[in-house]
Amino acid sequence: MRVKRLAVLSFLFTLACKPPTASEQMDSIISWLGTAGMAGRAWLNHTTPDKYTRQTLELSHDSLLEIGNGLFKSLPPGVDSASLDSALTRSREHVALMAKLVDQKDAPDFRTLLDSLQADETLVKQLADSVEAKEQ
Amino acid sequence: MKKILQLTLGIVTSVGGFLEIGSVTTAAQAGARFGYQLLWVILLGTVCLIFLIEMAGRLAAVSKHTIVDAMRERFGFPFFFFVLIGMVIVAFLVLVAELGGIAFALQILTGIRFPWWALPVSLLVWLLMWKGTFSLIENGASLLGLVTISFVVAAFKLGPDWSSVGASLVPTLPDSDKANYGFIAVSILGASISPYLMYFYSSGAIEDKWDRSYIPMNRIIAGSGMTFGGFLSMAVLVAAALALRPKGLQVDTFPQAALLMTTALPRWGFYLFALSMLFACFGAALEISLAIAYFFAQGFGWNWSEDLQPSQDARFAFVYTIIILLAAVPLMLRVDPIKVTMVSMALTSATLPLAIVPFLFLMNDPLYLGKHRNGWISNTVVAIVILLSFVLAVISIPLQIIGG
Amino acid sequence: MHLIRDVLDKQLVDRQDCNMGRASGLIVHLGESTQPRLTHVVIGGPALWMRIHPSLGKLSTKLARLWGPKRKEPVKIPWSRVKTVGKDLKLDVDAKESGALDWELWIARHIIERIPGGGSEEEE
Amino acid sequence: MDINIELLLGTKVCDANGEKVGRIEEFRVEDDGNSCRIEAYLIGTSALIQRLSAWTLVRPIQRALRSRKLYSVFEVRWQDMDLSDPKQPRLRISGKDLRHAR
Repeated sequence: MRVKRLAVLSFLFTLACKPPTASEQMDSIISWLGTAGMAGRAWLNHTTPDKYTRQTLELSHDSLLEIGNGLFKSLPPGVDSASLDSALTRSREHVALMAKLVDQKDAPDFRTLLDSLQADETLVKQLADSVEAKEQ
Repeated sequence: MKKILQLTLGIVTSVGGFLEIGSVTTAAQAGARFGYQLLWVILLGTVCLIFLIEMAGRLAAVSKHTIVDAMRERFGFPFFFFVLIGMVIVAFLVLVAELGGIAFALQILTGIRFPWWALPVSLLVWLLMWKGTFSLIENGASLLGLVTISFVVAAFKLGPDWSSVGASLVPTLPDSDKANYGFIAVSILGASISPYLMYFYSSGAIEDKWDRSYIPMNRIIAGSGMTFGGFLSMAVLVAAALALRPKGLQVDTFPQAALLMTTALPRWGFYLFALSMLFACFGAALEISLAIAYFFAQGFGWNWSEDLQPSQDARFAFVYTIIILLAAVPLMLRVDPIKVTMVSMALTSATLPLAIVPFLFLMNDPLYLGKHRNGWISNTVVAIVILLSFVLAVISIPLQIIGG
Repeated sequence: MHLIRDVLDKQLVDRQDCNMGRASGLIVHLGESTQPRLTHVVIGGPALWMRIHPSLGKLSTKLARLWGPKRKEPVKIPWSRVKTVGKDLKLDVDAKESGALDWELWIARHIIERIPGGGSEEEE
Repeated sequence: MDINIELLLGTKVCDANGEKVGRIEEFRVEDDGNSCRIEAYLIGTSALIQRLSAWTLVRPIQRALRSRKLYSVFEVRWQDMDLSDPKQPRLRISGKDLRHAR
């Protein structure tokens, strides 16, 4: 029994180390863009505290950066990586800016950034579908 | 009247044991990834738990033994010690996760990072154990835990499509991502069927001095309490499926989970989530610390009661003091509570047989239960729990590694 | 009556129904030709760890010499002091004097009572 | 000689001719107010099952598996058990003369 438990534990650790596929990485990118979007909207409606919003945006930014770095190695051929890259960098910068605007309580600029973020998100979603298609 | 009050035991057991960081995160992940599809696992877990909890209460009411008492007596010290090691390791991990849940809830409320909260939180939990009485913990936790009803409100306000909700109570397999599906299913089972619940509940029955006259009440308590908990975590899953899934959100971190109710309840959603996690995890933390201390005290035959002064049951108090303080350490070292949660939930269901097989023997022991022994229905359910949890764990965890 | 099922590992309680550990060992006197006689009930300590592995038994003896209530020989209760064998073993002894609570008292004095609000084990 | 009886649990027992009989699982005692004496040593699997008082669980399973297997149990009267070396208990009689309990 104890042996089995150790086995399970080691399994879970290898699980943590297992390199994710490109489409999985795309999913988590979308997930983090969505997080930034939702947190942003909530903040505009004055329903979440500033500190939480800023931290979450920063977290999203860092995660996007991290995943983005790994992504382009594992990207399958035939995917428009150039537009993906630009979309990612742009949205990343926007998220970082939004985090700053939260402290300045600058809602108007924040809203414009949020909208452009939304646009990038839809673009990434389309690219994600193409990645998935390529992977099959 | 006293027996009616006993309902709180059921509710605290469920709020503390059922709805805690484990079930919230697993349910939220399930909803965000697979929509309603995993609802059936929560239903299954709830049904199994109702049976197990009822048995734990019956054993205590009839034989005046807690599960641990009986296990030590029947199976002797060596076997008991083996189970002790296993249970304490898993329960400790869960305790770390719960303290992490409290700390994280405080982080999103205050903006102060969770490692800073780890020590104050564990000290507060310890203080309540040190000063509080059993009924204080019982009733306090269950009252505060009622905040978690907000999950149900949120789920309803998002207007789920009831027909598909109902349909998902029947097991189905997803077209893709099967490994992940299995892994989350295992974690949900681990989150709902946690052995420490049974130890806590049977000890609670002894602390509340149950006798045979409680057998019918015990059924009601177990049934209603666990159903309550089950509903809550189903509500979490539904809310996640409706609020997070469309945005493609995966609940990998706590701040993401915090967005669960912001769409359903714009004004209060965020704070209600934070408070719910705060209270639910707090109840769970108390319950697990008590369960661990009970396990030692009963197994070794020490004095034990949450109502005694610490010095009257020094070894009992010593155990929970050590455990609670130790649990703060990994968090201060910035270990991610969500990761701990997922690991501990999967471990719980993998080690379930260790806790439940001896329990099956005890529940059929004529010397303890006389004519109140398990019937074939209960025995079948227990057998199913053992097989299911273990098989699921052994199959899906490797699958998860290979990647389906 | 069956020794293992009905006596070993049972909860021990003293005159005031105070828990004093579990029956961790049973000592039997073997005569040359006389019938084996149950003489003592052993409480806690090495006897317990012996049952898992002899080396653990030795280890616990060593550790017990290093710290805690330094006690020479294990706590033994003569069988004649056992009043009833039921859910618990009722013993006609005083838990504190029997030595079964040495660790309880030691931890109470050295740790618990040093922490504010711990109370004192003297008060009953 | 005084011995810790619980350490005898699970030790193999050989009969007078050195043939293996089974493992010691339980001790039947008689307690007449002033002293508690060992009447018999119970050896074999069903002694274990009885010790765990698990018959109510085992019998239905056996029936379900349609197994006719009868688990061995021997009741060895105290006179017939030689514990001069607690590590290797031996019977003073041969295995054939053992009576099956129940």
